[in-house]
Amino acid sequence: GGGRERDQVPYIAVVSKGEQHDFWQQVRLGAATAAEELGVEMTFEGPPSESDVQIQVEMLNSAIARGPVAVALAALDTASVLDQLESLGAQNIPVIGFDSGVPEAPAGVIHANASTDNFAAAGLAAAKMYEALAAEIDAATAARPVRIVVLNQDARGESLLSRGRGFRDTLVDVVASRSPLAKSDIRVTGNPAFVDSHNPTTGEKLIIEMVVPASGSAQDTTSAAQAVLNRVSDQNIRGIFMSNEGTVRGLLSATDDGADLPVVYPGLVAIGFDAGRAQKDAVANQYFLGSVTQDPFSIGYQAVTLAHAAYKGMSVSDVDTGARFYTHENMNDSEIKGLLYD
Amino acid sequence: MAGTGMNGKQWRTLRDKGLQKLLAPLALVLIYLFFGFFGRNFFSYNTLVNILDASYYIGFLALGVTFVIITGGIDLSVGTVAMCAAIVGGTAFRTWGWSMGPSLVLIMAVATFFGLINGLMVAKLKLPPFIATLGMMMVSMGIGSIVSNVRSAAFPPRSDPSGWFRNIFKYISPDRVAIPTGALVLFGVTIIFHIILTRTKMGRYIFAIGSNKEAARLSGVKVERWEMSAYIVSGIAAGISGISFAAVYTTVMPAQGQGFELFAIAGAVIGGTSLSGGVGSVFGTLIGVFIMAVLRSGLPAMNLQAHYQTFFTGIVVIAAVLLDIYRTKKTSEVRVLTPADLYRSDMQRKIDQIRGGLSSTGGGSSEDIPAGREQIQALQQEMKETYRRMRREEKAEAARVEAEEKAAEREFRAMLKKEKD
Amino acid sequence: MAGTGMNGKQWRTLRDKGLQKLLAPLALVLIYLFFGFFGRNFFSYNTLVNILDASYYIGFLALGVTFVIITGGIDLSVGTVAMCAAIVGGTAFRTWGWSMGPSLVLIMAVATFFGLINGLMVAKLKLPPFIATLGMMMVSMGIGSIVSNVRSAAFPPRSDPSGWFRNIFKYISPDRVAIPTGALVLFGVTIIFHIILTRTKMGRYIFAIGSNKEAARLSGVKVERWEMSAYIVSGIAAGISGISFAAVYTTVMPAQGQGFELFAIAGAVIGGTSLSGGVGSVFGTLIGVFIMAVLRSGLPAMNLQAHYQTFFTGIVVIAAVLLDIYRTKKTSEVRVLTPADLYRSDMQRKIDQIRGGLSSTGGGSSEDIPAGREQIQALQQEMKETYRRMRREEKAEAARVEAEEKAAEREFRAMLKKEKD
Amino acid sequence: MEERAETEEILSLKGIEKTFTGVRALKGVDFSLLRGEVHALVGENGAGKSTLVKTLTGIVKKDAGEISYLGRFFNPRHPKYALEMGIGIIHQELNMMDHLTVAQNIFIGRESTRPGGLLLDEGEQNRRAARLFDRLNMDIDPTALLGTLTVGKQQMVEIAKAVSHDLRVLILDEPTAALTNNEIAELFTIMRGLSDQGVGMIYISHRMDEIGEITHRVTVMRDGEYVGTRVTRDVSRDEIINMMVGRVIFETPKEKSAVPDDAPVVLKVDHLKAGRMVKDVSFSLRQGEILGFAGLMGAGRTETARAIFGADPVQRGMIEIKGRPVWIKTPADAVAHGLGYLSEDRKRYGLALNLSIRENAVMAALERFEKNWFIQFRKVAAETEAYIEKLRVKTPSIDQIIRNLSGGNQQKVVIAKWLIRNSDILIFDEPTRGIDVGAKSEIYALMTELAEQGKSIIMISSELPEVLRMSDRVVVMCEGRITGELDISEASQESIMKLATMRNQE
Ligand SMILES: Nc1ncnc2c1ncn2[C@@H]1O[C@H](COP(=O)(O)OP(=O)(O)OP(=O)(O)O)[C@@H](O)[C@H]1O
Ligand SMILES: Nc1ncnc2c1ncn2[C@@H]1O[C@H](COP(=O)(O)OP(=O)(O)OP(=O)(O)O)[C@@H](O)[C@H]1O
Ligand SMILES: [Mg+2]
Ligand SMILES: [Mg+2]
Repeated sequence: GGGRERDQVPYIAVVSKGEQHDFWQQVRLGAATAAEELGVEMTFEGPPSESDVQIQVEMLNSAIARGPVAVALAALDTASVLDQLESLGAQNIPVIGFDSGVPEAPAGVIHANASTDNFAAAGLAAAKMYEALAAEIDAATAARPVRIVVLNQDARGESLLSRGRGFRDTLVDVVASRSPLAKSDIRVTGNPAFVDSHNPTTGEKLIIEMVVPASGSAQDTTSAAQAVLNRVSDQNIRGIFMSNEGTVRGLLSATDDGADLPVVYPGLVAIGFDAGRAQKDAVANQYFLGSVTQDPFSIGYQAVTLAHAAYKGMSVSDVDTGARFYTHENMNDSEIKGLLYD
Repeated sequence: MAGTGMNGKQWRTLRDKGLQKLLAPLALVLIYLFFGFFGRNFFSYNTLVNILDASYYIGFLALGVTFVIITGGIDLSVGTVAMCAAIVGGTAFRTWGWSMGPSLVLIMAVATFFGLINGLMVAKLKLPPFIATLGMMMVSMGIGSIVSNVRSAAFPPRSDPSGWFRNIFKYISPDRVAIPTGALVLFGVTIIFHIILTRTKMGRYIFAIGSNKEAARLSGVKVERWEMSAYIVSGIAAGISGISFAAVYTTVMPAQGQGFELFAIAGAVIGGTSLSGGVGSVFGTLIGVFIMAVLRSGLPAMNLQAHYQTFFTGIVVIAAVLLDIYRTKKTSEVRVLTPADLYRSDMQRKIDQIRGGLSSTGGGSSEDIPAGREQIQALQQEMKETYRRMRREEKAEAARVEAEEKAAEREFRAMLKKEKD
Repeated sequence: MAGTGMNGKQWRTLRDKGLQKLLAPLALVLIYLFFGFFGRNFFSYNTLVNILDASYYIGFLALGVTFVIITGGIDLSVGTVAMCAAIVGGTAFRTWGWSMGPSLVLIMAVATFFGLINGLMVAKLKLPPFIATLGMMMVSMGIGSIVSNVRSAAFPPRSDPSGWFRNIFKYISPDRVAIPTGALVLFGVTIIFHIILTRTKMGRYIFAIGSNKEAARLSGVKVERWEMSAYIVSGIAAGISGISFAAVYTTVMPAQGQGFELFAIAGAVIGGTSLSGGVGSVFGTLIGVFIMAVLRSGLPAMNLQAHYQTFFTGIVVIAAVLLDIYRTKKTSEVRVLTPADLYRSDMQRKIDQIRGGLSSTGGGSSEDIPAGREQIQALQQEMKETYRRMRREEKAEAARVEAEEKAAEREFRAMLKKEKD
Repeated sequence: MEERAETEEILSLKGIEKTFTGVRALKGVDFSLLRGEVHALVGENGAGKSTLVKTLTGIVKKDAGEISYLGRFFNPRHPKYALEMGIGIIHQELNMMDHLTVAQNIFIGRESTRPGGLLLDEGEQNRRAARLFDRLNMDIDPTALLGTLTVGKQQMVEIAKAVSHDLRVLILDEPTAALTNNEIAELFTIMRGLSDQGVGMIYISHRMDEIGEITHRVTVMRDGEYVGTRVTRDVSRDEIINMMVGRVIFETPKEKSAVPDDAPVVLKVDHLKAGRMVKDVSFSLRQGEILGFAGLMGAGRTETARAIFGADPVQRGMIEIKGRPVWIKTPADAVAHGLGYLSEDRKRYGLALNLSIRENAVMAALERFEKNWFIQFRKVAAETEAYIEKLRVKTPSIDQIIRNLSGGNQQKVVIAKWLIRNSDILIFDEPTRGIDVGAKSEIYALMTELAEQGKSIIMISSELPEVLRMSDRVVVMCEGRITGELDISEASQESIMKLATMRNQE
């Protein structure tokens, strides 16, 4: 057993899904702040990319071997950490999920979650997208359908899947309920991982296209974005939603940091996700209609706080860390400004 | 035929040498046209600019690594070195408050330093290049993360006063037309590297080392110094690559760059640089890089799902090198001269003589010329027919012999088999 | 001195051969102990299991790639082939409804098939291994994504009836003690591979091909077949690696596996396999893999951030190979016997004779013994002094010659310069 | 050659010592060289000749001993230093860069540059090379890639390169091994010119007649030791050989064929055509026969052998072994049909240099030692030991790495390989190239013994005395065709040369 002498400072291991994006840096900051306030020792680590499952498992393994009093985990993939979760359960070490948490974990292992509801967060963007394009969508015909593209980084990570689906489903629902178009006028196409059986796939007036770049590399996201932009006028693409920082960057580098958007593709509605300096600039300059932001600092802060509470034996429950839609108008408001990191 | 304007020998030389060199550029053009016709809006200025944009960072890496490959070495660290240097520069700019100029200089300095260390390890400590640069790949990846504290480095946008450096690689005019100035930089560097490789001592020694290191050493070439210099060039190129990456993609992430080296090496190899050293050219490398860049931008334009891209890139890499092997084999293959061939070259000589006679008489008696012309034409006609007949006969004979041999072989094998039982 | 229990020659042989081979294992033990003393909770059973767990997938790859490297080739595709095979198997299980047994067989079949294709490209089509397997890396990455439809493949958990295969690599007893059965598989495969390499025709031919392919061919060795077989072994090993990955980490992502090959190759090289072919052993490779695995588990135990790991792994890769170069240089260095040395070994022999005489008389007259002892001591004293004096003189002489030679060099250069002017 | 007037010593070596792992290559060797002298250095394979001259040029570091050059102590630490001091060497192995042009090879390290010194002046360099070739009376294109030249031409380029330096001492380590007779004559002319200019030359060769022709003095080495120095004029060939091996060797031509007239034909080649060189070759080989293949360099003998052996593709022609037509597409087929091939370039085509003697010796016959999938190591060791002893290979053990053996001993290992394979038809391509007299006569004896045992041998050789001494019958080739066949009783140097120069009339 890897139990740790209790006379030392309690140690909480935080294993995240990444480290390099500004988003994760903010999570780490929150976690570190909480750890300092609580007087615990904390380590924060995550694999270099979201496909490095084995590295995350190894990180979790060595974290457990170091004898933590509690673990906060954002699993890349729940199935791959089942053994570890079981062994944590057997040692009575509480586990807190954060960010996308540990979906479908075996009952009783995860004490609480500090996470964003990704499905709902992307839904915010879908609603805004409809509002911005309502006139055109309402007037869409089979001869000249309106097309909306969703750029989604990988078709595998659970949280990104939720965002893609959240945007897609919410848009379908909103359009079906608020516009003259019926559900049967909508068609969802593109990457098969994002086309579910319950989606309408035969409509002719509104086309929702799900696009996934070859990889998360800057070059591939950029050329995927460029390929979409090339079709804007031909296919009457009216809106683009990018579900994470990586795809936002792809679009920005294909459009000179967004400056091309109003000039070369006038009227095209772009909505992003998360923050980061380049994206904030794009929103502030109104190249983007707006973006959805989560509260990464609070995610990290809450994760460690919950972990500490669980270690102390207190009962803990899920915390929704929330998401907000920001535009150039509200991005300097005090309650949103705090959420925008770079 | 060859008669017009270009004699047979010139034509053959062109076919053997020129065409061989033209094949890669030709492939590039063909692929480009293919995507242009079948891809959606591929023939746009924007796409061209994007292809160029996408080719810079791999392009510079590939140019640099070409030097190393010609020495018979390999540099696996180029990608991570470029990204490490870029992120160090970005951190200097953003976190340490340096201004843009010095930050760019820092990028170049860091990358060159890594090149120097690679060179020292390979040339002085005699580490195998593969392993030395593999180690350096990991080291530079780690250093990038350590220096930046695992934070990504965002370079300033164009609107920022410090964003001027982006114009080096892409100038956007006030009326928003993008001018791919980076292509000029890329071509410029290619030309400089070409001159270094072909016209200077350094280049000469780099080829010599790659061809036969021991011989170079015994000839008094300071092998260590020049071998090292190739790695330094590779480092310098990685520095430029890092800057171009920052200029085009704005954000540099830590622990990035692994995998770039493979594309860089693939580019060099597609362009005809031999991994066993002693052979290569930076122009070839450039073509190789463009082929990959066109593919990578072209496949999404064909609406092919993203994952088909890697697949096709792999196929093209293999096909390119197969083609190269096939074409060198073809040109070095022995063409056996049959009596028919001898007859034809004989006749050709005769005709050439007559023609020579005609032109040497120059403005002589004007009656001779039409007569000569006729004679030539008659001879040519005769040659053609006889040659065809002879070839036909020879082919029939060859087929007959082959069939007989085959039959004999079958019989023989059957016999052997029976004996065994 | 050497006199006790082991004679000088035995000792020298051990030093020259044994120690050299022991150095890598020794390094492994030292690194392990280091982390044990300075890391947090490193000396635990759990950590050991973690290290083993983390070593399997790279381990199998490295064993397979060792075969290819010994032929003088390289296999860059092992990582993506392993992951592609695993994801195809996972898709078969999860989506096509196959049961676990056939799915595992499918994994092996797919990986072996890729190995076969690599072998065909290299051995038959004569593609350079680097480029053939680089292309195959991309192709296999693409195929994995295409077959799985870019979805990750989750293998069944332990609780599932189909989860039995996980016990092959890690058995968890009912009272939750993890038993690293995979280590047995890894050792087993290593032993089998070792036997193949050293005791069978295939292994000997693989070495022959790596040492001089043309000589092997002209000796009637079916070079193509055996070269191909090395790539097939590499494919088979990749298949086992894929299964072990699935067993340990459950989920296989599409487009994964790039970068694994570098660690596999690093492991082989740290273990003493030479990239120029003809030299290598799978046991060495195993040690190399363990060194990297210990590092990877050990650095976090020292509370070093993940990015220090890549850094240190790089340093260790370089250091290991440097050490190897240094030690082969040391052992192949010749100690020149000077007159002083000859004198000493002469005297030593004399002393040994006397001593031998003493002990052979055994319990003989007890007076002889002290006298003999004294004689020996006197001789030893004399030997020591004379040897020292001779060495001193020899050194002085050598220094004089060198000084003169240096002076002459200066003179020569001056002379040459003058001649030129 | 006539007596030298000069007696000024430019180079003297005293007590040179060098030890490699397991081999003490030089045991206190002395040597001296006079101005303008051509000094032969002879000795059996592995005597240490190459090693000695390498210590002079800084390629090998001497362990002990003194070198004095122009009256001063001299210790070259780098080949470049030696070259700058005026000591040049033509190596035994070719040491040139295949991918560079001839001119680039010659002037490597001394390139012509344009004004300013930064850029190279290729044109000027080519002109310099052309002038050099003119002066040396060589016909070589300076712009050709070196790799496309024949071995002989490459060797000439190397000679030209050495000569182009301003030298006081020139070392030639078996320069004639790959040269035609014409080229050898050219080389000797060049050497005489250098001698007149006062350049001292060390000339290493195994060809006794060359030594008599061109050298002033001879120094003999044996097993790393200095044996003695003689003035060439005053010493007989047998005496030198005696010094080298410590015994007298007689070389006389064979009188008549040892093969009975009714001996069965084991190999019949009918209208063989392959590659660029082999145009039309037909001959037959009988059991127990040694069939000499004579011809000038480039006659296509090696390519004929390679084509028969399946190493190069055949375009046309039939091969019959023991009366049966066979289809040999790869060397493996040939070996399976009982053929064995000893190539003229053993390092490139004959041996795996970094494997042991044992591994090389059994490489062609591993199947024989296989039992239940595994190789029987004891049997391998026993058999290898037996042959190593029989062929008198000088080595500490059968686990010695081939690279560390001298040329002659390496050649014996290649022979052992085919003996262990038990091949019936052996093709020996220049079996004694670069091999000393002692080892040579051992190999001759061995071939005779093999033929007596009923094996059939094709011996390709460019040395006519060797052909005349060994063959039962001689086949002569010229330009890819068989131009004649002579029974040994009617063969002579003259009759062979006549056939060897009988060009095809067209
Ligand atoms: N680098 C080396 N390492 C180990 N042994 C060597 C090395 N070079 C030469 N030897 C050994 O030193 C001895 C002398 O070799 P050397 O090449 O000088 O002989 P040689 O007289 O030139 O023979 P040959 O006529 O065959 O060229 C041989 O036994 C050889 O095996
Ligand atoms: N692969 C090749 N490509 C081009 N030329 C070749 C090749 N192989 C041989 N040659 C040339 O063909 C000619 C015939 O060579 P070959 O070795 O068959 O002659 P040979 O009679 O055996 O002479 P040698 O005494 O040199 O062995 C030579 O001039 C040789 O340089
Ligand atoms: Mg020699
Ligand atoms: Mg030959």
